[in-house]
Amino acid sequence: MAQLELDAVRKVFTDDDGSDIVAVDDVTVDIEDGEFLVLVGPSGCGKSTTLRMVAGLETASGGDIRLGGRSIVGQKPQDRDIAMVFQSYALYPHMTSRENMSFGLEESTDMTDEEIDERVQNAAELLDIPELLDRKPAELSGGQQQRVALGRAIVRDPEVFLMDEPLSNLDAKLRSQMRTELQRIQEDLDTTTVYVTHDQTEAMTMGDRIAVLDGGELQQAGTPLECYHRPANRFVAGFIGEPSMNFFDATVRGDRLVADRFEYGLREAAVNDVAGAEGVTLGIRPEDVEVTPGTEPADDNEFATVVDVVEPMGNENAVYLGFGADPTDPFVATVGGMRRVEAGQRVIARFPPDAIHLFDATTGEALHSRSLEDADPAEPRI
Amino acid sequence: MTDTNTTRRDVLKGAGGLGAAGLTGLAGCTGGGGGEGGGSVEVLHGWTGGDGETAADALTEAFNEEYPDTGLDMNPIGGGGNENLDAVVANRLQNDDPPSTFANWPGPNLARYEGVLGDVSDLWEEAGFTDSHVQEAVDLHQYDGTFRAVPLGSHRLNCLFYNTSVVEEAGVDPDSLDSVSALVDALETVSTETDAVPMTHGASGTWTTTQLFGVTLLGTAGYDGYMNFVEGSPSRDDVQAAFESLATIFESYINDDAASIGLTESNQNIIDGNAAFIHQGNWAAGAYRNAEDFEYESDWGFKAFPGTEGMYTLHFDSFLFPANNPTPENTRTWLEFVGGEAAQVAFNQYKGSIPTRTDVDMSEFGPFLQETAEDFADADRRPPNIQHGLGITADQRSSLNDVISGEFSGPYDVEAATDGFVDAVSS
Amino acid sequence: MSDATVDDADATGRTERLGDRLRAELEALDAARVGVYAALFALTAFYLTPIESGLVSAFKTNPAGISSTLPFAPPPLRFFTLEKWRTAITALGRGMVNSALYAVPATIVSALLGSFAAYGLTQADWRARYKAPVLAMLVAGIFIPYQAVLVPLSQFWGAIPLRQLLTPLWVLGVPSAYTGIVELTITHVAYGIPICMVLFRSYYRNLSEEMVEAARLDGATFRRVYRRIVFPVSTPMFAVVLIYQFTQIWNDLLFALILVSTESSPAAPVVLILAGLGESMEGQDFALRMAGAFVAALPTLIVYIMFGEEFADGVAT
Amino acid sequence: MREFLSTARSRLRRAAGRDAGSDGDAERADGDGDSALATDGGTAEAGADVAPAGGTDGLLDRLDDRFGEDFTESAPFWLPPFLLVGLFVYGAIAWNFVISLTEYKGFVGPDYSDLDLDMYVRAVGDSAVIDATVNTFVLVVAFTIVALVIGMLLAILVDQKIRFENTFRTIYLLPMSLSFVVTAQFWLWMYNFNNGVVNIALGAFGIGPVDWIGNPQIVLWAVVFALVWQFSGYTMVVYLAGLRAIPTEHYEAAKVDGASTAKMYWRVIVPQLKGSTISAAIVLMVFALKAFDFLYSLVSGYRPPNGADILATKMVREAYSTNNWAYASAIAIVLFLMALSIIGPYLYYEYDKGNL
Repeated sequence: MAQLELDAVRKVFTDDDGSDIVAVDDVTVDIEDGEFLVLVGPSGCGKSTTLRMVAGLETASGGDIRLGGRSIVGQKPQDRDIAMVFQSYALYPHMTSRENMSFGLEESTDMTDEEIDERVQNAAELLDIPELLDRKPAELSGGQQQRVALGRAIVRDPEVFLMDEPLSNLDAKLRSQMRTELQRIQEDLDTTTVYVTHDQTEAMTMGDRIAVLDGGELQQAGTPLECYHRPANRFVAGFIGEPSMNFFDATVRGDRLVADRFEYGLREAAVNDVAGAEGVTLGIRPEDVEVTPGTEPADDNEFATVVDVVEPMGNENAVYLGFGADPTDPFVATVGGMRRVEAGQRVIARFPPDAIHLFDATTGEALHSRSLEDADPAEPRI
Repeated sequence: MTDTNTTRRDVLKGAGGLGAAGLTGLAGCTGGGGGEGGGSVEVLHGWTGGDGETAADALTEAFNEEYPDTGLDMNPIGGGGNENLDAVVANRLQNDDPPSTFANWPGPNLARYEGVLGDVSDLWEEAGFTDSHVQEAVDLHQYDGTFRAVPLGSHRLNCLFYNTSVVEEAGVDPDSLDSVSALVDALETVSTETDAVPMTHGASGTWTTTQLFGVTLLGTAGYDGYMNFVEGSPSRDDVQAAFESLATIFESYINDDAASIGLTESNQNIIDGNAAFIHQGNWAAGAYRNAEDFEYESDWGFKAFPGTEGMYTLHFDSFLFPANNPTPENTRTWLEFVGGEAAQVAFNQYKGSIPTRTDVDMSEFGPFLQETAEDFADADRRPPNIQHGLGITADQRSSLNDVISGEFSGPYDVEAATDGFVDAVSS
Repeated sequence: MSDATVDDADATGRTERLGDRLRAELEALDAARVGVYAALFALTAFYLTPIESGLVSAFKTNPAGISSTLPFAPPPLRFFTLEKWRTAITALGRGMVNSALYAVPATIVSALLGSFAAYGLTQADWRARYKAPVLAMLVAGIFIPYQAVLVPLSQFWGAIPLRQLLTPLWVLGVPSAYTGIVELTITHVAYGIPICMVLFRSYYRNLSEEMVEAARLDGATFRRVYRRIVFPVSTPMFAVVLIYQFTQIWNDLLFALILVSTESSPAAPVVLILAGLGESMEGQDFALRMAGAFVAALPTLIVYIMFGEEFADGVAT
Repeated sequence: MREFLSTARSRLRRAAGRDAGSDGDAERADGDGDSALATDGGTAEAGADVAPAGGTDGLLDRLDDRFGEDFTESAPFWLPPFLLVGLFVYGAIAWNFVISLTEYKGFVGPDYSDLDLDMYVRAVGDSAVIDATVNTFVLVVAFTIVALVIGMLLAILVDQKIRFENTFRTIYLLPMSLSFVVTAQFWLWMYNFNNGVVNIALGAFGIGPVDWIGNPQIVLWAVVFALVWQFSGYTMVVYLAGLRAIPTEHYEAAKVDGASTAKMYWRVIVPQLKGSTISAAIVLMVFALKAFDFLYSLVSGYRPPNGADILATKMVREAYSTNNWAYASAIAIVLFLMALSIIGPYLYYEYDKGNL
């Protein structure tokens, strides 16, 4: 097992017309031995390219990639001792599952047939697919193919697992099942893993750490809760969490924030954090917005709003609220699924001062994050 | 270059010898090696069907009888007139893999083989061919002053054949036709008096038309005008007059399907009584001989093409001698045989041609060929033909055929064809 | 007993359903439909007439049967003969063997090399600006008229001491004219590569890129990936290419004409013999020509009828 | 579950020839074990580390640096076929061009010391070459257009959800499997003056008989017709693939918009077949340039029927019938340039679409 270090990795594609497109820009992440790192970001953010550079399927245009302290840039993929699970599984259609799983060992080691067989058998048992070993991929369901693909990576016992959206072709139920299983297997095998996804649920639930990419640049690398509660910037804050964090542009006037539709009173800690900043963005997660029936705001953290739309989601309701009577530009709050809220209803929305985030309006950088009285962000407990 | 050639030939010879030793009877490698320059004589020729094949067989038989110890590998290459034969010869000459000898025409035609033909002057000398053959043969088998080939036989080209009953029905006396215009009048008579085609023509290849032009020019312009054309200083008026006569004949007196049939089908019209006249070389008579109930004089007749009486348009079938010969000695044996009486009698009586020797007893030949031989001996003039190599070079012949194809295959553009012909032969 | 009743009921049910379907279909046949089918049948007649006319003519005597019956009418008994087929098979038989001698190896080798080239030019990662000209030259190779290379080709084969190199064959008793077959094989391989390459390329471009990447990550070298993944996976395309290429090589006349020259050669391929068949001093024998045409076309017709789909795939690409 | 997994892992490790130890031990053991496992990788790594100066490895690396990662590794695949094609096709064309500059004729090898454009001058002044060029052009253009039109109509007809579609398609494509030589035999008989199907069919309408092969004004069109018979099935297959690629929604949308069937095809469907048309046209033109086989077989000889001489036949005749090699080479170059004027733009079009 080994530590994987990405050091200022860059990838520049040259377009047809000769102009350069920077796909990955100065990404630096250290992935500890045995760590499960999730690379997450919107499509086109460079996460797959980063992964492929680690695999050796793309050549890095700059920076260094080190595996166990040794640079692997310039090595051919087959020489890197890395296994990868692809989105399409990329199983060899003409081979049985057993042959698919043996292939890598046959090609990259000089193990005897018996040794290979034993390894394949063990991996198949680990994945609970021994009875599928003599079938060809076309005879397998999507979930079964996924397991074979995984088995193909596992038998190699590589330094690093790379997984490129491996669950995206599964239906929702299978996906959550495989999520858990993958996590368990990784935990048990204790192999350094880089996992690419655009699905933030996967990112939040699976990774020891997540690295959020946008526009080819690393936005933040940290534990899922760190990224959730202490987003490094407005992008991360908006990207992590569903529904997304609500943002309001405002200016700082002493201890008050003045926005288009409202004014908000800041606590002292927050005032200190925004000192010097003029324009800020106020962020608040929908689940932190407290909604109570009524029409009269009690203080400058409360606002009179009208319910625009209610999206019932079972366990909770997403409630779209408009300031005053104006239904344009609503913001979202989530309330318990059993609570009865109706469109047109007048409610009081409260932004608890310890739950707000403040970002620099121009750079997007986080100035102030919510306080976590009951949790140490460095040691998240779920 | 010569070195590698020799090597390759030697290897082949060796292979041939081995083949002969171990696996006699397999094509290409057979024959008994006969000492120096030995090995079978490989003879390429184009007589693959009909009387040609019979004649070639007779020739082979005669050779084996006379030279039982010399291997003979007759390699007939049929199809497309002599086109395929020529192509094979060309291919092998170009690859420096010449056969022992091959059938072709002498005269200016030899020019196309410049640089690859060997010298057989000594053979002509030793065998006394210069004395025993007609002077034209002696002249035309030389190129650059040395002998390159030996003649086997001669066809006559200025022939007009007719179906006796058709011309009788039309009331035409062929023997009275002594000019091309008289012929045209006779065709008109046939056309009005009978249902038959006045003159049958098979023009699917251009060569029949070029050949017909040759005799027409000879008939209209006479020997001198014809020779001027052949020798590179044609009179435009002569050429034009010949084309005008041809155009008249083609436009009014030939069969409807002339353009899509060949000589064979065309000749069949004479045998079937569907046509009155045909112009061809005397090989056409071979088909009459083979036809049932179709006898010379009673059913079909012959006369010299109108206007060419007293002349014999000359043609030779000869064997050429390639340099770098794989079997030089045996090839000489073959050529000496070819120019001899036995070969010429054996071959020509079946082929429908006559010997080129002047000393051959014609008693074994049929009446028509005996007559031809007499005409040959008595001829005032023996002009060389233009379509079969003796008068002009292969290049010129090809140009003439291009012109026929482009300008004179219906509609008949006399002006353009005249210009084309004059250009093609003018030196 | 009861079973039988059930069966009967089933049978009647089926007939009724069939009847219903027929009725429904007839009702659906409006004027436009009738027009479509009329056109389709007229075209069928157009495409089949030359073949049909050739087939019936091949059973007629020549010239009597050929000239006195309608060309598309079957031969009446007195003009019926199998002689032309016998003659054609005798004449073309050795040609069939000769054609197969070069068509089969040339097909296989050109397909393999085409597949190699396509793999090296699609799945390999090297700079497009260097790859494009290589590709363009290979693709353009499909469209070069053979005439543009004939003279040098004759020169080339004339200069190569191939006959010398093949001496062991001649010693074994193979006629030395078979040099031409070897020349034809190599020539057809070279000129077949471009089209095979293009056919395979379109297939390889649609291969899952991830599958090849997976194999490389599994430690397989570029060569091993071909051997173990790409080659086995392209079996369906090999069927298409082999069928197409075999038809092309079997049917080509020009190279055979130039390299073997004559139907009289012991090594003459079938097309060469056919081109001169039925034309002789005795006149054109159309019955023989037609019989010969069918004999010569037999292998490609069999391939076509058996693998029509693959053939269509090959030409459509 | 956890227990099971850890035993599984232990088993895995044992299979790899390692002792199951504590986690820490296992980790340390990993380093050795892995390098033992990935023998190939290890060697290559070492090679890369040492970076040998000058050796073949260095050269190959430099080549890869210049041309791209897999350049040398993929070379064994594409290079031999490329060299073969390069030699036989492009080498031959270049050689052909050089020969066309000589005076080479007959059987004494070409003299490469005296190169000029004489043969081209001669070709320009040769009315037979000019006729052949015109005929080639007419043949290529007429054949291509007619075959495209017929093929498209066939495709549209076959695409009408007809019954026995496969049978019809098979019949229409059948002639394509025949060789030019065979087709020529069939059509020689079809066009026979006295007893050919064509003249008998026309005779039923009181037309003819027409001398299809013999009449120089008609023969080229007769040849075009026969070639269309042979290859329109091919066009059909290409168009059918094109039609099938058009989503049904387009037909339905046009129908909903109230277009008649004819209008729908003309305005909506046919314009979408541009790609099919281009690729089919290119292939048809190439077939037309290969019509040599057909013309040769019609007459069993180098000189095609009067009025049907094309550059392809003229070239072969000049070379193999009269042995005017240099002149034939010059004609071949003219033919090659004609082909190039077709394929050049096509290749650019393909390149532009990113297909090269």
